[in-house]
Amino acid sequence: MLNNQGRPTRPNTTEQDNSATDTFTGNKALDLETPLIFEQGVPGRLGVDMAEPKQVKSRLGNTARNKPIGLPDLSEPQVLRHFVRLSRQNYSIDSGFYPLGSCTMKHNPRINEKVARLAGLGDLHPMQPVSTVQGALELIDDLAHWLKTITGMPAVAMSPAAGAHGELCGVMAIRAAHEAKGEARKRILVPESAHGTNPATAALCGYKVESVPAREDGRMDMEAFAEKLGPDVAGVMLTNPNTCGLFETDVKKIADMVHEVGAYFYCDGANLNAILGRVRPGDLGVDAMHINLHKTFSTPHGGGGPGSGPVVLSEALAAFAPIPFVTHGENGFDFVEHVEGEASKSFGRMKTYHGQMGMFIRALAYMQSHGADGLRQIAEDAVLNANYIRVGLNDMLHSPFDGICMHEALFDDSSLKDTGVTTLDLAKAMIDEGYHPMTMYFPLVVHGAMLIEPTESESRETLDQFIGAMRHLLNKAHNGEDAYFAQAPLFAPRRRLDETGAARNPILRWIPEEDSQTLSAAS
Amino acid sequence: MLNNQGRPTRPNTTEQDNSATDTFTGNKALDLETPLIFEQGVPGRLGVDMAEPKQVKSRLGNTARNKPIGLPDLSEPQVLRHFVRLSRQNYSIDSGFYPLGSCTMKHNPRINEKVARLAGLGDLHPMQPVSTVQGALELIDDLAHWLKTITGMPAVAMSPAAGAHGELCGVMAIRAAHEAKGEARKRILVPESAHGTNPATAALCGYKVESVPAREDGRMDMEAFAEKLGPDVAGVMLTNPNTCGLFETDVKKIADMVHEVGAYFYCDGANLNAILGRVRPGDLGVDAMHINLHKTFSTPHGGGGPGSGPVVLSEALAAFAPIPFVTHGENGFDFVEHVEGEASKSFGRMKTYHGQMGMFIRALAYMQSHGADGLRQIAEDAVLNANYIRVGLNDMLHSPFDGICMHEALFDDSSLKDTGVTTLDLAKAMIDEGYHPMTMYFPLVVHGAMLIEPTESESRETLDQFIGAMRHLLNKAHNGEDAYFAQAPLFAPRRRLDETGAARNPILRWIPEEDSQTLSAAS
Amino acid sequence: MRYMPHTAEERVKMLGEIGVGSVDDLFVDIPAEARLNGLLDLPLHASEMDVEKNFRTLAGKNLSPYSAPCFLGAGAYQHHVPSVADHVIQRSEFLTAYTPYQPEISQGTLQALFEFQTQVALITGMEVANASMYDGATSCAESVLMACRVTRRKKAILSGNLHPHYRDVTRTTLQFTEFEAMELSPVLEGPEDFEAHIGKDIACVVVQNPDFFGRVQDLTALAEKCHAAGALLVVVVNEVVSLGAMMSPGEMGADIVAGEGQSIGVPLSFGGPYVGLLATRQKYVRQMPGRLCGETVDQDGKRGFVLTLSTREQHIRREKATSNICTNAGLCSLAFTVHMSLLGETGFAKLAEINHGEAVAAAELLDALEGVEVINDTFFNEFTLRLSANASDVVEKLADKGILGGVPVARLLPNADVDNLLLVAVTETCAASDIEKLISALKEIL
Amino acid sequence: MRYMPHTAEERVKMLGEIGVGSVDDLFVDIPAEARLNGLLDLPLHASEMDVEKNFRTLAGKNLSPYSAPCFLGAGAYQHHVPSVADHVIQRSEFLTAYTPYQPEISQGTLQALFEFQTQVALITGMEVANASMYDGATSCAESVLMACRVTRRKKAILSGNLHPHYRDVTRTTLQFTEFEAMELSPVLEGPEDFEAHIGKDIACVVVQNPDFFGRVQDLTALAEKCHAAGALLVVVVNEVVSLGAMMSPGEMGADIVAGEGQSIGVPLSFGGPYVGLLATRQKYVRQMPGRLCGETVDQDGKRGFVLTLSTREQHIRREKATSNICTNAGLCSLAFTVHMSLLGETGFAKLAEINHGEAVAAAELLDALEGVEVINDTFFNEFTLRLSANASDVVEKLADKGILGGVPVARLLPNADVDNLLLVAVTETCAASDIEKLISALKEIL
Ligand SMILES: Cc1ncc(COP(=O)(O)O)c(C=O)c1O
Ligand SMILES: Cc1ncc(COP(=O)(O)O)c(C=O)c1O
Repeated sequence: MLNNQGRPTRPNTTEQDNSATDTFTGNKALDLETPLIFEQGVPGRLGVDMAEPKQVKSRLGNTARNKPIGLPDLSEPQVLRHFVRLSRQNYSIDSGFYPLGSCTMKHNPRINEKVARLAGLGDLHPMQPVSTVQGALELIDDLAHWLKTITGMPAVAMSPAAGAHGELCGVMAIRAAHEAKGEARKRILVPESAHGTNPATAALCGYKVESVPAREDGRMDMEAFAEKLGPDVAGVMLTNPNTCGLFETDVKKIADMVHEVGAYFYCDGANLNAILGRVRPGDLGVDAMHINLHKTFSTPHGGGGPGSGPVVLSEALAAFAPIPFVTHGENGFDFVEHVEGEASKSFGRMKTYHGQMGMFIRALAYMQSHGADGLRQIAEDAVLNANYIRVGLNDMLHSPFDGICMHEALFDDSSLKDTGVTTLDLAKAMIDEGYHPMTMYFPLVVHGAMLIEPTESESRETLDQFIGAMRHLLNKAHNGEDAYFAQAPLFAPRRRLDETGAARNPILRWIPEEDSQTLSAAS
Repeated sequence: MLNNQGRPTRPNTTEQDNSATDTFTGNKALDLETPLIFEQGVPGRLGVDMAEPKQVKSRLGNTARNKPIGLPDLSEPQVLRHFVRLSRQNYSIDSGFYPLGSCTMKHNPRINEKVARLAGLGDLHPMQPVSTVQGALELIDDLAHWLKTITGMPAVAMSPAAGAHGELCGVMAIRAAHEAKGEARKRILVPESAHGTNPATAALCGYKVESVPAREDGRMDMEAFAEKLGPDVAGVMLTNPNTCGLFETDVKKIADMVHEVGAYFYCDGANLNAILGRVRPGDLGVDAMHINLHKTFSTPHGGGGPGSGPVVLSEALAAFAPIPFVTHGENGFDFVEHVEGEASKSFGRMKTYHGQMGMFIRALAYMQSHGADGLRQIAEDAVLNANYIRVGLNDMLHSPFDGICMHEALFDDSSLKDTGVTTLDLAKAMIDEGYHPMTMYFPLVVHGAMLIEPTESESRETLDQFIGAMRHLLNKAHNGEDAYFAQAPLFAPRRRLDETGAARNPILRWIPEEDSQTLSAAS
Repeated sequence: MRYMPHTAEERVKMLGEIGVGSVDDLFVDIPAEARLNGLLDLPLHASEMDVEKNFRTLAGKNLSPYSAPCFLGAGAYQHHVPSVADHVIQRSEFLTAYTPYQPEISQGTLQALFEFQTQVALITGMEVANASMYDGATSCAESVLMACRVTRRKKAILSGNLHPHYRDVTRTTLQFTEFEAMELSPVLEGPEDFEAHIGKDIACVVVQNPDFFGRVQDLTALAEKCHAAGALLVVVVNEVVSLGAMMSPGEMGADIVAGEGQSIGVPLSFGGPYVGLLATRQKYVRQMPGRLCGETVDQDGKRGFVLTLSTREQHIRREKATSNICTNAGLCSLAFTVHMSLLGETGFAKLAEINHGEAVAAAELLDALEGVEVINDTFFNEFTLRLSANASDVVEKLADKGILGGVPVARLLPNADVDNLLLVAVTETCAASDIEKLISALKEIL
Repeated sequence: MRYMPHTAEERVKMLGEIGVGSVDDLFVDIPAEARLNGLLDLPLHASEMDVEKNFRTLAGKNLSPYSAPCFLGAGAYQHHVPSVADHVIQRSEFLTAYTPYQPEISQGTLQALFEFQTQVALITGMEVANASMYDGATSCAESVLMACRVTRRKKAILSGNLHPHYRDVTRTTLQFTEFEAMELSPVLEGPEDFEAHIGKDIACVVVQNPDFFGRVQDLTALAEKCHAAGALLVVVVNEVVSLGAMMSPGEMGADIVAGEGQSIGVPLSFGGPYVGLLATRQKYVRQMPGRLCGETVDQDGKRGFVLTLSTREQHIRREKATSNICTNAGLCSLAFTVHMSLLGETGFAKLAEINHGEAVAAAELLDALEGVEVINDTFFNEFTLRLSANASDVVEKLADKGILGGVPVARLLPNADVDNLLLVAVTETCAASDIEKLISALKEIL
């Protein structure tokens, strides 16, 4: 999560004499630099051996290439070393605590990686005859069963590629349902605290987005909501537990009110982790909810993706689900791939093929590993850990909302007031302590927000050490050591980066020395 | 390679004020500490889920355990993070240049790791009926063919587990051959520059070891050799190219002389990389030579092993090869597993099963990838790179022996004289520059030796940067900056370690607080 | 459960510190009547060993294209992925990192993204590329939206020979917006006629190259026509290996390139996850959807990389964002980058040449068979056969013989009159023996 | 070739800098008459894709124990290796590091070794363990040499029920030394009689537990007898999982434990590489072979680890070293350490209990078959069957049915009268259906 509210994006360049600690190579023992891959090539080097091409008469017509592309040639060991060095400049869950709120950075089991690569799974072509992929269809069907059971919903659309894509799926289903009834509703209500994808999605579906403010207790303001609700409202997009880490206590009432005006209840399921096995969204009146397999069900984030965002649907919306989907046919499993027959109401297709199969495999392995008992334990331990952090810090950091939280603990920056230290500074000092910072400046409803999501994977020792380190830093902040924070991080592969400069004069690709002037002129 | 000749093993503890750069956690951004695994357990945590055991009547007799073992209980994410953090404290070929002389630290291809794990290879049980492992036997037979062809030798013993184990195999074959002739020879000649495993092996075979000095040009002193040679000499163990990185120019003469007195010529093949496809040891009169698959053929070193040390044998020694070995039977491939029949002269068995199959797979994949053309190129590029480094440094570092070297460049410490900087100091400063140091203080025939083996995998840019960094450091040394060296390394996960203390009061295992007094008293 | 560290005892202690009596007290905000008391009706937790067995069993019910001669394409292609690529993406630090929001400890991901963007820009012949989209089809749809924003026009022309799924996805994406897609019909022979449709209201023309039937064409003239009318040319490439042999879309005058990057580094994986490519001209960059990584310097003046121009994105701009995309195809783009780095200029060209060579040779052999006709004049590594029988039936019969013989066109274009057409892709993974098997099986079947 | 970076041009330049005219000039020290001019008579270089295909073809010619019910043991056991173990050993920094000679940048390997040593000491009930030997058999042989050094005696008694290959390797290793092995004959029923042989000249008695036939016994009395005679007791354990259920050798009075660690973390891999364990009492540590890792501090006072006591080793002591071993089983010991860390006290005990439970249940079912008799009174997870037919024939017939039914004793003891004996191991990997398959196949065959 990233936001620029009140966040300085250009570091103050400090004058420092580094000569004593500089090295000739720029490396520092195991902190190893590597130039851009484009700066390492020598024409004619080979990273992949191949047989000689067949000599044939070209069938490329008049399209054959006659200019070089400009890619660098490297050998295999160079490429491997380059990427190993790069990897070592990253933080990761495997290396340490990663309490990035709203992102559910939990343990990513390796067995999931292994089974995703099995011959007969990882290598299947999407367009094989269905008779040759019965195991794959069974797997998708199995996963759908788990998702429906966990959420208490009757249907699920498997193809969305991530959370935002799932939102699009859900809101499209909502719009298709309204249109099927001949209704042309105009507005979608979205709480202020919502993730940016919610309003962006609603807009993509042609809806006007109306923001609903939060109450003092961090939940949606019911009065404001009631006021905005009306017959031209297509639906509400509510995150539950919400992005403040709180359960929307009025959720059932909200559902009822929404249904009363003939609208639908979209639930952003990013925070499903908190309630697994403790409550089923279907029992709360939800009509559509995306599930981030890459959060709740631990398919790895991979530095930004890929994800997978299946959407569970209520009876009311099920018929509008996108193609393709798996059915049980006479000769085993089958696929519905076109908007016709069973799928005649489908709002269409969202992805080239059937969905993020690689993520399905991992998520199903994860679910099977946990079982009904483990899934419930996930929610319990995730919430336990978040509250443990909350009470471990709330005498030093201000919680904007009182009481028990769900899977993440939210603080604001009011206790940093007058210290000269910002949320951003604190985050950068956490980096030096060996942590990935929490989510900062989100949700927007809280000033200088710090959203800490420990997940269920973390041990008590880890939480204790984290709490200790945070208290240590907060003490430093209160002791007037703001200079310490201003210079942080000191030990990371890079110090603070000039983000303003990057945006002002965007350099988005490498350009060969000779060409760089031409292109920057063109821009 | 490690030696303590003239090497300070206890650092001078420096007084430093680290408070400005210390963190609460002890971590420094991506440099993450992890306690011993024994310090992280909580009884009852689980790292492996298992079904419940069957309730049966014990058949353990009176041997059932009734005391705890003392292992710590951890969850899977804790264990994974622990070892990922540990790994990040290691240098490796994948991270950078690793010119550790005599160790042939070349690129370790990942395809080899992949094929070693294929179902039907990585999971075979050694005692499967031979009818069910025909592919495995074919693979061993293939590899044997490559090894014999590369070395020009008629036979190969596949089971030795590493270089030293191969030496044992070879020298045992030599002794068995002498005994078969009713001869009881007593001595083995070994050049001074030999690796420690050579004399240790000879001793294990009941031989007296006699050391032969080196000539001014770094080769074995032929006069001294002729003097020591005699009818009670069982054999000579010569490394070729030798540990000074030089080809033994008199090798054929040596072989002839050895054979003349009825002795055998054992060649330490650790440096085979230098001559692949350029000369076959069989054409030099060698009777036995081990091949380190974990050097020349790139099976990964894995932090110290496992290795694999097949031994090629001349006609004279072939009959004495250890069991088991693969033969071509009527129904395909077969195994000779006992000292009888075809193997009646075999000197015995060296390993529980058939050898390091996992390494065979990797080595064969490596050889197939290179082919006859690539193998020769290996030798050429390895030697090219070593000489490139030699000429890049020899105006600043003294080469004890003149002229062209083979796959490694050897320097002594005479150019550091009066700088206050030792070979060890230089090595530690190289660490800060992002390099793994060269082999130090070996071979023993050279003072303060630095043995630099770049291997064929390294690009010219890497060599140039290395040469530049070395020249930079040597300049520093000559500029009186010995203090810089004394404190190095500064940036590694640990500064210099107290090796003397470790040996004086050996702590070889973790001991629970309560017990530590008891056990240290017992020691 | 092996993934959760707390013991029962620890949980009790921690609840104590929180000041609640039981775990149920942490869930009091859930309406009582909705709370689940028992367990979900699902199996209990399973050991790693059993989970692995389950998936081996499922895998055993599929025909692996690795063990069968495979001629399937239609937008997804079997290529050899170098082991280094799969190794790199399994490095903990790449695999288990989130989006690089903290650049100081994410330079690995960021530099790799910058390299990805550059590679995509280079092979497409464009000035800039983003850090990936979900897949080729979504990238195509987003390109149309982008073209509409850039031109402030509302109508896109979709070539009839655009992959039908790309058309579906684009139509689906546009349906509730103010924009609209004009879909042309597939053309099996001769050029498509765009000219008639390109008017002043057209935001863009979307054309695929090689097209759905495998044909390749020089789009330069089309680009000129588009530009003359103030429209953009969007070129879709779903077999990126073709760019190793062909003139780039950029050279032909494309304004946006929407690509499927799967062929480079990404396993087939039954259709996903893949990696969408999106490249364009520098001047349109602020209308681009998706993440962008840019170069900058740190406080010490060292070069470094950050996510940039995020004012285009949903987390800043919310309903005014260029797209709702957040999570993209991160790790797949890394696999792409590693594979492309291994190939380099020389290897990428050679890979393309091999693919073309194998395909041309196979096409000649197939064309010589009775009941088989290659309908393409031009192609790269995939072409369309007209069979003397229903292609779906033939494919089933081939599957019974353990051969994945191709994709029936009718599977993707069910209502067109194309029952006997078969798409056949031939890549470097097809051995001579594979082609022999296909030919002799076809002889038997037809 | 993809693994070598130099281009032809670069080679020429570099030769120029070296000051030679051609690459041949670098090889002038090789006697002219021995120089190879042409290429070796071997195939030319191959692509990664082709190499992978070659190995898939070879693998296809074997019966994978993963896809067949597998009851093979005799010193190597099929166990489930957690995926984390294999992941960790593939981390570049562990996989591609050498022996940790530079401790400042090798703390990962070193700390893991220290943990390995501790784990081995704990499970064997000994005070110290080394950083690994090649495998169980070489560890056994080295233990005998060590016992001879410690006691300054020359003779070792080898139990008749020691794994025959361990006996072979020990005999082979001793044959040219001043030491000698007295080998007892296998004993199928009742205890072995060591007493008669343990005299003042005996350095050690070597006994395996569970023994080759699977039987387990309390060795306490034997240990006392050894100690009374000034001899050491060497206990061999080749199924280390048994230590999760059994009294440790240390508790029974062992002086040296030689083990095969394969069962924990290491794949079967057709017999190697495995990991030899060697543990002993602290007072014998200076007579121990192999590497040792020790704890110390660095210049800043931080705890760290180094290789230590290397004055025992060949690189320092040369012909006077305790052993010639150098490269050991590094990465396998790491896999062991990771797997053991995952198991922990609780998991290790449970794994042993499951193995024992499965074996006992299977033994009962098998014993009930006609023509099958379990000859063991005691066992852990492996036992010996006396069949009504030749065991090798039965095993072949089972293999024809896709079942790996056991190891015929005669394969390892060819000259003993044991043709009908079959070793059967049952681990946690054997499903109920596997045992059913074995039973019904045996019913058909016998
Ligand atoms: C609350 C919330 N909603 C939606 C999303 C979007 O999900 P994705 O990134 O998978 O598209 C996120 C992701 O950060 C989120 O935190
Ligand atoms: C010259 C030489 N001989 C023998 C050996 C021993 O080989 P291994 O470590 O495989 O036992 C080495 C290893 O370092 C060596 O360099």
